[in-house]
Amino acid sequence: MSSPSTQGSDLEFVVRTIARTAVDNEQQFGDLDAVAGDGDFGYSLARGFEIVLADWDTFDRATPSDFLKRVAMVISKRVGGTSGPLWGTAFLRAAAAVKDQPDWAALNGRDAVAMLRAAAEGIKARGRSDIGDKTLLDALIPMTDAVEQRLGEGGDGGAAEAADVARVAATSARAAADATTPMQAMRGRQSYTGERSIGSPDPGAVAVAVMAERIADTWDARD
Amino acid sequence: MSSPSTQGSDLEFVVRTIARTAVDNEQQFGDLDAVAGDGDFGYSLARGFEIVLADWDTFDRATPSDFLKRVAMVISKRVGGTSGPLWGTAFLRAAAAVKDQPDWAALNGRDAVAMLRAAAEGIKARGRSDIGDKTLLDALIPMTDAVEQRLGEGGDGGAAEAADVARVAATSARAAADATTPMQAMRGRQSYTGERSIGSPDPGAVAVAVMAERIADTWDARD
Amino acid sequence: MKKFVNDPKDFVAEMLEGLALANPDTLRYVPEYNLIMRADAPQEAKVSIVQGSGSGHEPAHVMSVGKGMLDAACPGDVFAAPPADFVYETVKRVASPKGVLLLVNNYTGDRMAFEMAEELAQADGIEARTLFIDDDVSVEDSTYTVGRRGVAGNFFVMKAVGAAAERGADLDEVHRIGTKVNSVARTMGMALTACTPPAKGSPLFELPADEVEMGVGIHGEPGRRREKLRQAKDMVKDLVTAVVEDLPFASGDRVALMVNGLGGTPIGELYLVYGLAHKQLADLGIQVHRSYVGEYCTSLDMAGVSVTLVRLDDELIDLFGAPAEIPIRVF
Amino acid sequence: MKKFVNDPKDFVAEMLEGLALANPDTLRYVPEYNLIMRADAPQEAKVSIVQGSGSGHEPAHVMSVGKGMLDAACPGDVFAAPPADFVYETVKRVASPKGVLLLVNNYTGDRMAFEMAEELAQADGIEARTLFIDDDVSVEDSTYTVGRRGVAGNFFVMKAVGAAAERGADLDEVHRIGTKVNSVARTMGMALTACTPPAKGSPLFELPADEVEMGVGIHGEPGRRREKLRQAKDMVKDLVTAVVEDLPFASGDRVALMVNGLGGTPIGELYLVYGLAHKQLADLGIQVHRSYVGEYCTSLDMAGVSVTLVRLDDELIDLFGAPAEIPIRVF
Ligand SMILES: Nc1ncnc2c1ncn2[C@@H]1O[C@H](COP(=O)(O)OP(=O)(O)O)[C@@H](O)[C@H]1O
Ligand SMILES: Nc1ncnc2c1ncn2[C@@H]1O[C@H](COP(=O)(O)OP(=O)(O)O)[C@@H](O)[C@H]1O
Ligand SMILES: [Mg+2]
Ligand SMILES: [Mg+2]
Ligand SMILES: [Mg+2]
Ligand SMILES: [Mg+2]
Repeated sequence: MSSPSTQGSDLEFVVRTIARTAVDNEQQFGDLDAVAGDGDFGYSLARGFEIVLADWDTFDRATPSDFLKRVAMVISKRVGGTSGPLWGTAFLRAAAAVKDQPDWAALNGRDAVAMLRAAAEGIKARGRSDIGDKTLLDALIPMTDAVEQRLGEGGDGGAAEAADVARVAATSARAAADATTPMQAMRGRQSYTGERSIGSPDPGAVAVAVMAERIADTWDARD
Repeated sequence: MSSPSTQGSDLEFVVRTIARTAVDNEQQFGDLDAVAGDGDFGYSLARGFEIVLADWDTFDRATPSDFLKRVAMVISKRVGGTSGPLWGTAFLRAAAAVKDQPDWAALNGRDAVAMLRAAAEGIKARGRSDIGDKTLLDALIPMTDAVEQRLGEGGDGGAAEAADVARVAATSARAAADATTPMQAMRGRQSYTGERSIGSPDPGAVAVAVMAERIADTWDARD
Repeated sequence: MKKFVNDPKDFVAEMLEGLALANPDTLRYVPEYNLIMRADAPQEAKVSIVQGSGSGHEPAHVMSVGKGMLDAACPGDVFAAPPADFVYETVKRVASPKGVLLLVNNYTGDRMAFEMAEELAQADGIEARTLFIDDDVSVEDSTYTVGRRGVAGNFFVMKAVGAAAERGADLDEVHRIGTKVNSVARTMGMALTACTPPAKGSPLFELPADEVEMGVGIHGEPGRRREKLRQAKDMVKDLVTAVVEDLPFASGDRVALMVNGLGGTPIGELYLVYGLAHKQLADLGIQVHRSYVGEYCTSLDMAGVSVTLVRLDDELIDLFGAPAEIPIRVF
Repeated sequence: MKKFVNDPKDFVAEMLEGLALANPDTLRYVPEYNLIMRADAPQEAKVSIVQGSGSGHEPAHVMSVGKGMLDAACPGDVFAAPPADFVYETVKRVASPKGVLLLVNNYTGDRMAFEMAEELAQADGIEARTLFIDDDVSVEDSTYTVGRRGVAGNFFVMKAVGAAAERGADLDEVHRIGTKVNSVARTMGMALTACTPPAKGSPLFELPADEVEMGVGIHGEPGRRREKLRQAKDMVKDLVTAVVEDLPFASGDRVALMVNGLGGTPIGELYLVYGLAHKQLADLGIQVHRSYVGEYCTSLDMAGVSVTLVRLDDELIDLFGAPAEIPIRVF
């Protein structure tokens, strides 16, 4: 297993933080979904990531791709509703994006962007959705764009740069999630409510922002 | 058809007054039944006696017995619930009690008592009930007793005596109906409520009292 | 009141019209007498079976008319026994040379209407016999009432006598079988909510959000007690215990188990209740041989269930398994 | 919340356990995957039919497993599509050499779960094909949604493909028939009350005492409009009109007419609605050939109805009339 200071460990840290955020925010995410949806978003996510955490030590970690595939399998297996297939697909596509990179230590910022892009493409394909439909894509894609731009600006590639990239991701995801408030839902259960979906942020987009914020906030304390 | 001043006409007057009272008091009788029963007593009685009044002129009047039998048939035919069979039986037995008296003009006070007794016996048999069960029998039987006693005391047999008998019937029926308030229902839908039936008068007994009072009140104005 | 209803006075007539329109080949509707009968009744070679009661208990009994079950049903208004004359007219129309069996749930109004009709029919030379059904265990002290009430157990009586009649049993035999079923059938029900009769327009009684009526009657009559809402397993346990102890049912008995919805309880909940009841019986060594889960004898829109047990023997197993063709079907 | 429920998280599992206990000879329950299947599936000579969806719509679909209908059903939690893996495991268990047809109501979560399962099964060499059902006419502007929803019309698809599969039709043929039924089936529903998911414990939406939701979805999604409660005949007229005008159905058409209760509406009211709908169709020259009155696809305890019309031809009349043996029976 990879040592705490490798890039591989950063990936594990990110996934574990996503999982913990989902479990800790079950109530909040559910309440957000109750405004215009059917209130089950927090429940669905929490049930899946709970198992990810419980099975954490058992996952195959031969390569980063193997590891992400295990996470994807748990989510696909145990989460129903709309979120199960979407998040499961996202992790599966992220796994595919780094399947040629067997070395945990060699994963870099470009790989991170590739995984995020692949996840977004997977969600689009699975959900027949795109940016502008008021879904988690409206946080995920702007966040990925911002991260890519920040990496393009260059840096020392050291710990300070990585922490700064995480902060850029969190800030852009939050702004993008906030920007879903005036949108009308075009996909998911929310879309049947038509104009009643306007005026509250998309639960999935908010979840992405909360996860990115927690990653940024705890980046320097990761082990 | 009998002339307005015969005994036969008195019988018609009594029956018509009973019918009119039932129709006019649908709401009150229903409300009384709603206290511990199922609220349909007023509705049931009114539907039956409405038809008695509508068909009034078509009834066979060859003998008093034929006439009462027609009334009984209408009630049996059109009234459901518990009241239909009970009141239908009452009129049918009253008809049987005077079947040997074909002459409307010859009907007298003794015939009246015989009809009331027969009606009460019919209700007892049909309803498997008796005095003390908190039913209309608890007004009907004391009233019949009072009428019989008053007739035993004798009189001139003229108009004044008849009016006085009607008043005795009304007074005794009302007192008896009032006396059902502290009783517990042993028959009918009310009986399942057990002690909840204590504290309100029996709807059927009150109906008998209201009918007797209206007969007494309008006796001198009968046509 | 939130109901699919036009003028409440027309509720029963419009329901029966719909039933007849949905079953044009097999049923005949006689509006003057609220009467639903088999289009092919009476059958010369078969005892005819008639049941009536107040309306509001559907599918009992108008939707149980058909080959293998009832030859006719004559409902009254909602929760009111039919006029005796309706029963009499019904009996006349399905009178068979082999006789007519009248099934009646044991309520004052119904008893009287059917007894009168029986007398009238006999006076016409029709061989008619009445059978009273009183499977409800919840009325404990019957000295204050006309005795126990007939509730969902009536389904088993109908099914057994219907099957026997279809096979040509005579009136004595059909009556014997019906009496036997009634003697081994026991039911208890409970309500989560009151029901709303269309003509009344408001609930028949008040039941607070955290209370249930244990032993409720199918017209909303009170039963054993009002108590706090509890988990399904605790409430079902009490229902099953009351039913089991009444006959009593004992280890080794084979039974039919019915979980009957009272009208407002969805079938998913009924199956949940069924599972609980089945396991409780298994723990007592009572073997469920045949199961019935759904709506059989309802109380309008009341949320609630009743549990019925019938002790089986080979004769009853055979009769309960016989075919029937009635409006209540799903495909 | 007044329901027969223990821990709400166990609601679906306990319901399925009851279903299995009530049908020990014909059904098998696999708790790990919420799976109900025919005890004798797969049949080598027959295409297997699978349907899944959220729970809370019973008798759809778990109580429609049996000869002539479904080989298996894999429900999710209440109103939530099953995990893709549950569907995949179900498909594996009923995989037949003749293939597997997956029936799915058109909702985002369900579509995705079934598409993923189809891919996984095909990767295993199982011939699996998915068919989407979208009979609900109430979603008018589908540019804002994933398109029309699948509701009670799914019953007719199940029945037709189940009958065809039973007769040995191959996967292409079964798929063709299912697609055809979906193309001539139209439904619209309305709610008098909201429903209460067990885990939520309170109604899913607020509906004032004098308002109804026209075009409601079976998960309580809003439809065309919220409007005042009116007499049954006026509300039914609007439902039937919306359904008729959508296909459109025309004078001379033979149809199947289904009046489906949404869970809290008693069958007496359903027959009243049926009569109104039947007469309205007759006035339009549309002939009801086969009728369905009862609960087919519910929304927990919601009071309400849906009306489904299916345009018939000789092929469908034959398939709809075929025998079936499923848990929903009355005797
Ligand atoms: N078709 C879709 N494509 C992408 N994301 C979607 C889609 N449908 C829903 N979502 C996302 O999923 C979230 C809701 O998830 P969840 O509550 O599990 O689904 P459901 O709508 O089936 O109840 C939404 O807030 C949105 O972000
Ligand atoms: N068995 C009986 N014998 C005599 N009278 C009865 C009997 N049962 C009920 N009654 C009378 O009928 C009245 C109620 O009539 P009704 O409301 O039509 O009957 P139900 O109880 O069936 O609703 C009672 O107030 C009582 O006077
Ligand atoms: Mg949701
Ligand atoms: Mg009454
Ligand atoms: Mg009554
Ligand atoms: Mg959902």
